[in-house]
Amino acid sequence: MTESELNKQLYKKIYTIRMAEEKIREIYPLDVMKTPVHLSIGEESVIAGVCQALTQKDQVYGTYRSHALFIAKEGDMDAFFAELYGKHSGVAKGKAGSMHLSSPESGFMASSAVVASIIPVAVGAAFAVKYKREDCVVAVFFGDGATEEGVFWESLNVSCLKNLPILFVCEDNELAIHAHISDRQAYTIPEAVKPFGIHVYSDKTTDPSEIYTIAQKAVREIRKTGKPFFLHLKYHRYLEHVGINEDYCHGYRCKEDYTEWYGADPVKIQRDKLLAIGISEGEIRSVENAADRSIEESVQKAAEAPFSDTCELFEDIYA
Amino acid sequence: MTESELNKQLYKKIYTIRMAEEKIREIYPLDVMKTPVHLSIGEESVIAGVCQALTQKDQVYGTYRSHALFIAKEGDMDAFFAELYGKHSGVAKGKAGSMHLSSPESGFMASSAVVASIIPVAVGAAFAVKYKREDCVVAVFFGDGATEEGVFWESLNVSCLKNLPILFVCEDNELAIHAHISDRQAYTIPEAVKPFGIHVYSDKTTDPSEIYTIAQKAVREIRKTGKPFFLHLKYHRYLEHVGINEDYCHGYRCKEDYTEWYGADPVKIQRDKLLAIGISEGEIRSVENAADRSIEESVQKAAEAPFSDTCELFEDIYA
Amino acid sequence: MITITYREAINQALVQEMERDPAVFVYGLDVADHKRIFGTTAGLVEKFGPGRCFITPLAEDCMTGFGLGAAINGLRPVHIHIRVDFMMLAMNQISNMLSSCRYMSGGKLKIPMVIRAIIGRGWGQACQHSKSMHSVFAHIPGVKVVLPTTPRDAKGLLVSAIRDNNPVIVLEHRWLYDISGEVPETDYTIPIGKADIVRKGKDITVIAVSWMNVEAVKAADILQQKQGIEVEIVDPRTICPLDEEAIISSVKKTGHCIIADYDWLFCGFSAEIAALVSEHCFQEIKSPVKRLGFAHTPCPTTRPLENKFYPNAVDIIRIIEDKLDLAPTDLSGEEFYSHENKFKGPF
Amino acid sequence: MITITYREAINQALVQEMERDPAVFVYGLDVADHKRIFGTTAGLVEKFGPGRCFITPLAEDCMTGFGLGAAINGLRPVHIHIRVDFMMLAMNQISNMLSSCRYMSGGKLKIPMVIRAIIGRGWGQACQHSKSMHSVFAHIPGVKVVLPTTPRDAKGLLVSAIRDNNPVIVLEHRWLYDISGEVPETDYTIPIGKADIVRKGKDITVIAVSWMNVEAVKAADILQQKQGIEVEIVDPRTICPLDEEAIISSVKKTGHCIIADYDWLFCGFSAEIAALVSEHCFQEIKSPVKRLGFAHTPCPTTRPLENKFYPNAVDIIRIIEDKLDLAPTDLSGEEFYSHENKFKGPF
Ligand SMILES: Cc1ncc(C[n+]2csc(CCOP(=O)(O)OP(=O)(O)O)c2C)c(N)n1
Ligand SMILES: Cc1ncc(C[n+]2csc(CCOP(=O)(O)OP(=O)(O)O)c2C)c(N)n1
Ligand SMILES: [Mg+2]
Ligand SMILES: [Mg+2]
Repeated sequence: MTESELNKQLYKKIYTIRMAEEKIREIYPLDVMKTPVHLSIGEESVIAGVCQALTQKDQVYGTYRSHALFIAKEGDMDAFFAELYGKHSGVAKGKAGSMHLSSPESGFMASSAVVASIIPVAVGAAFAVKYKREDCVVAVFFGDGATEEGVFWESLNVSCLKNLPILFVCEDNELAIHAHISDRQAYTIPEAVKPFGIHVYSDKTTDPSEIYTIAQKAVREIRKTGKPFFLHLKYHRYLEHVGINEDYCHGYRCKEDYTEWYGADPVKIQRDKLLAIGISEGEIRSVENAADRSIEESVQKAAEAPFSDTCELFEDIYA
Repeated sequence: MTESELNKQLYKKIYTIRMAEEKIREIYPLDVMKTPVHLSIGEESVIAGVCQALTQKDQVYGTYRSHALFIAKEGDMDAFFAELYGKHSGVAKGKAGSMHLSSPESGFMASSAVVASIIPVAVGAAFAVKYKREDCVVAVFFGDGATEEGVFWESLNVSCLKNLPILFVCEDNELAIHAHISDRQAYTIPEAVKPFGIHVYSDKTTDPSEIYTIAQKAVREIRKTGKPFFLHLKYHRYLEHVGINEDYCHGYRCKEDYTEWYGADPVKIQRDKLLAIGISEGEIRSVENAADRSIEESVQKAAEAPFSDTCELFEDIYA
Repeated sequence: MITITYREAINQALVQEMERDPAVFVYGLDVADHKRIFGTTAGLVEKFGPGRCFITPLAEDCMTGFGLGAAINGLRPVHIHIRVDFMMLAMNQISNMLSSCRYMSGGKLKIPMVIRAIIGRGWGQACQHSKSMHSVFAHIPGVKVVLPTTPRDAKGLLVSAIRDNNPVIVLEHRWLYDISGEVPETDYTIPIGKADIVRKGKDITVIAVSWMNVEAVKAADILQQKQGIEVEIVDPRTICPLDEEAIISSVKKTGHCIIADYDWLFCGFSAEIAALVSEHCFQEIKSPVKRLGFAHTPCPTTRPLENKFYPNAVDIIRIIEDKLDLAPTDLSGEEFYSHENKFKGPF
Repeated sequence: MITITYREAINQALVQEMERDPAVFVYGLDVADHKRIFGTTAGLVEKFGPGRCFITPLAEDCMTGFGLGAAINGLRPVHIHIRVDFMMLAMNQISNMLSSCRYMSGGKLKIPMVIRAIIGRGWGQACQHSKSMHSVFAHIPGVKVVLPTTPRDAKGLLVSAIRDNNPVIVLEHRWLYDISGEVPETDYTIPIGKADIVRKGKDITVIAVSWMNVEAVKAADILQQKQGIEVEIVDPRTICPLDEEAIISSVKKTGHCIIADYDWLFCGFSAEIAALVSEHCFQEIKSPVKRLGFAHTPCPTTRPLENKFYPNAVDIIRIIEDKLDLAPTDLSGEEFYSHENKFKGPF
């Protein structure tokens, strides 16, 4: 892929995520999306950069905060919005909502809203991939808070011990809901995972192509060695933990942080990058317009789609 | 305490533990102790050395393998044997058996037979001690296998984060039942705990006075700084995991290891030490005889003591 | 008497007990942030300092054992979970440790620990934020399980729980937080193990758990007005220990029993009630105990399915009609509780 | 037919299914050491290699999620716990993940995972190695729960469990391992969800779970000989899904029902049976369903108390006498099952 193609793809991902989230912020007050939303605004580069380094066959696993992941792994946008609307055409017929998104067709296998609980599932998936000698990698996304749960350490040990092809992606926003990392962790994440014998890379860039480059190296390393890799990537959560609002007013963190991070906002950075590498404003606009349109159409369809029939409640429990 | 007094006390502890365990090995085939026993033979120096550095008020918490801990913390020997016999005069009226020994009177608060599950309890105890501004330290004993459980890492984090007066004592015999540590751990224990900001000391000596010295330093450090300390101490489990027999014949480990460790057997080492510092054979014998007698008497009493009445089943559930 | 919300009642109980006894402390995720567990821990950190009200790392398993360790050392920990589902991470500590630590000590240790957790329905919470789990906790000997419904009970039972020398799990339905009710101005307790006859009636007994009391009262009101039926509602309030006597004597009187539980049915508290009643009211009971509770599925997100997942007042009315051979009640014009307006997301 | 032990039956099922389907693998603590989970995993590592039969770190929570991840990727994991109590560490994965992962995927994912665990009584095992917990697992929609009693059922049900596309928890009583019985020589399965009428009788129905079938058969033998009473014994074999029909029709026939469970009673499977029977046999039943199970206490170590904690054949006899108004049966000279001789410690 050419550099320009790559950067355009990255921009498309980041822009789509941002605009989808902004769309949700717009619609949410109408009370038609009856599902708690944990938005990805601010986080786009991490997700887009890492997913760009994955193939479609590569699997990803996520948390309740997985809108970005769904989009970056190229899940179906119609099914995405329909799920948020709780409609039958949603990825899980409205059963999953925002917190349990998945898109197995595109490699986004599952997500969980119990912190850290998806991590061992991803480890098992990596085991399966190895067992079946499939040429694919598993990436699992989780927050800084997830590293406090015991199962994180168990999973780290198991994947290192068994040399599994898994990419741990710790998205460190220094917050668990409203609690700052310094009030929760006696360790620093990259230092603490190293003794398990895992490759670790830590960064705080918001430049998606930098993250892509890092992730690509990590994924190559995993494919080559069959061993796990740990990415520790920082970002700033622009909005409240759950919901659509800013919440700097509550004093648990300061707006200055936002201003600083916003200086290197993923969307801005990548847009500037496109311009810098000679992509015209017009071409950028056409990427943006396509994304806008696709979001608009998906939202329309979702709004008009029917709910599942109530007998659907009793389906999908057992196979 | 004089060096000679100290060493005599250490020997008394070690010798009593060894002889109590040997007594159990002798009695066990009679099928009068209907409780699974995880013997401490080989482990004596670790327990005796650490407990010697604790005061009576200091608390200890243990596992199913806690005969040594009970004795070293100077629990009542009559109640100890009575508990193994399942008698009403046992520490817990026979309810606890070997796997749930305790002696709150002497500071051995509780033990658990679910691996690692006692660790957070000890952390909470250390919190209570600090909360009540009591001048005491909490020590928690666990095996190498326990460090694989998530709750171990959670507990490590919490105690370091909150600066609690706790001594972690990891008794590393390189085995969890029959599984070697190299098949279970991608990390080395002392290296992996360091990033939590805890003082760590690792050793493989079987010399109880060396362990005492180490432990004393650790306990002093805890008292001074109010922060946790981690002791990683190796020993060789002479017998099978549970039960009274040797089991080198099963091939999961080799007898040569035993021979090597037995060369520095805790009892021998400490006995030789006593002789070396000028304590007479006669004096040593009198320590030994006293211990032998005490064991013999306790066993006698236990054998003759009555069982709890069956209505005792329904007591002690709620306070 | 003063009128306060359930939320305030919980908060008052915590403040009062922390003032009374310096051994009481409160901890858990979110207890000291600006939201304060929906306001229930408001003011604690300001009043008692971060030593007695503090947040923790995300480590439910450890923090439960931590409470046990503190409790056997004479403290009175109150551990809080914003969702009962997260207590599943602590099931080992609950079922293997908390429940049996006293027994294994031969009665030497006491475990005055409280675990508060929010249960049930929020707002599109899906399968991992929607459970109740009182049946599972109550199954295990050695813990007590309490589900207060009114502000008065919430305060009185939480105070009892804190003063109890055993592990007590207190489960609070999210929707109850906004309910107001009268509470004595003076220090009082509600005993653990005593049911409340929420409403007296002669025709049928409804045993209702937690939020289902609100639904049952609504159903009873309608049936009274439209069918002249007198429903007796019994709120057990504490599941374990259970006030069997209150339940049995009500059913002996009415001859019919519905258990409106707020949990899955299979091997649940509703089964326990059915077993209890059919054993002790064998002669008196005129129809089989009818059980109402969650659908036997994980909880879905979308509103139409969620509405079907949870039982409600209409379900109770229909069952009563069926049991008493009534013609269908005209429900037109009736307004049922709906969080559509009162309770907007996201949590 | 060949005669083999329960232990061998389990082993045969594992070998057979691993041979048949390369997607099946077996893992857990102790599965590949020289003791091989009391022999049930014997030969697997030799035959199928360490890639398909392997031990793990001590990490029950992780290793359960691990199985889920492998299962949704088309493998058929069999996770083994030498004690069901250790599964409490994995309750989050069981109740929040395994049970609902398919549902949350809208039916796209399948979870063909088996969890085998040893339950109940060993030998002075005390409170943390003595549970059964089938009631708790069965309470959660989305998992299946199986408790085979005979070698034939052990093999046939384990094969079914492995081939099932859902999470199946298979609970095996330690004392059953040495029991011998006939097993078909050819490939066969026992369906999950089908009860077994262990013994036909007209006077009273005993629903017996796992080991309690052994006790119930003993009780029935004695009552037949000494009192001429015909006891019908129904082994549900699978708790969830439950063969309600078999239970209901037996009780309709006999008019009396005892549930001899191997768990605590409160909010347990015994309550479910009592509820079921009293609902569906309301007309036919002549006496209340009687429940038998663990004492409502943690399990003590010492033998006299342990003997009282667990229910047995004598308890069943006494209840039947009571229900059928019989004079006390003379039990002198009767030999009851005792592990005093057969089963020596330490485990
Ligand atoms: C086991 C568990 N405990 C508590 C919660 C409540 N909770 C939801 S999100 C969250 C914070 C998680 O922080 P982090 O892992 O850093 O992810 P982030 O939200 O920052 O992306 C918490 C505590 C939960 N969902 N699961
Ligand atoms: C949570 C849990 N898993 C498994 C077991 C079974 N088990 C008993 S002891 C043991 C080995 C523990 O090894 P380690 O911690 O090193 O202690 P050691 O026996 O060597 O003293 C295991 C796996 C258990 N008791 N608890
Ligand atoms: Mg975070
Ligand atoms: Mg060990």
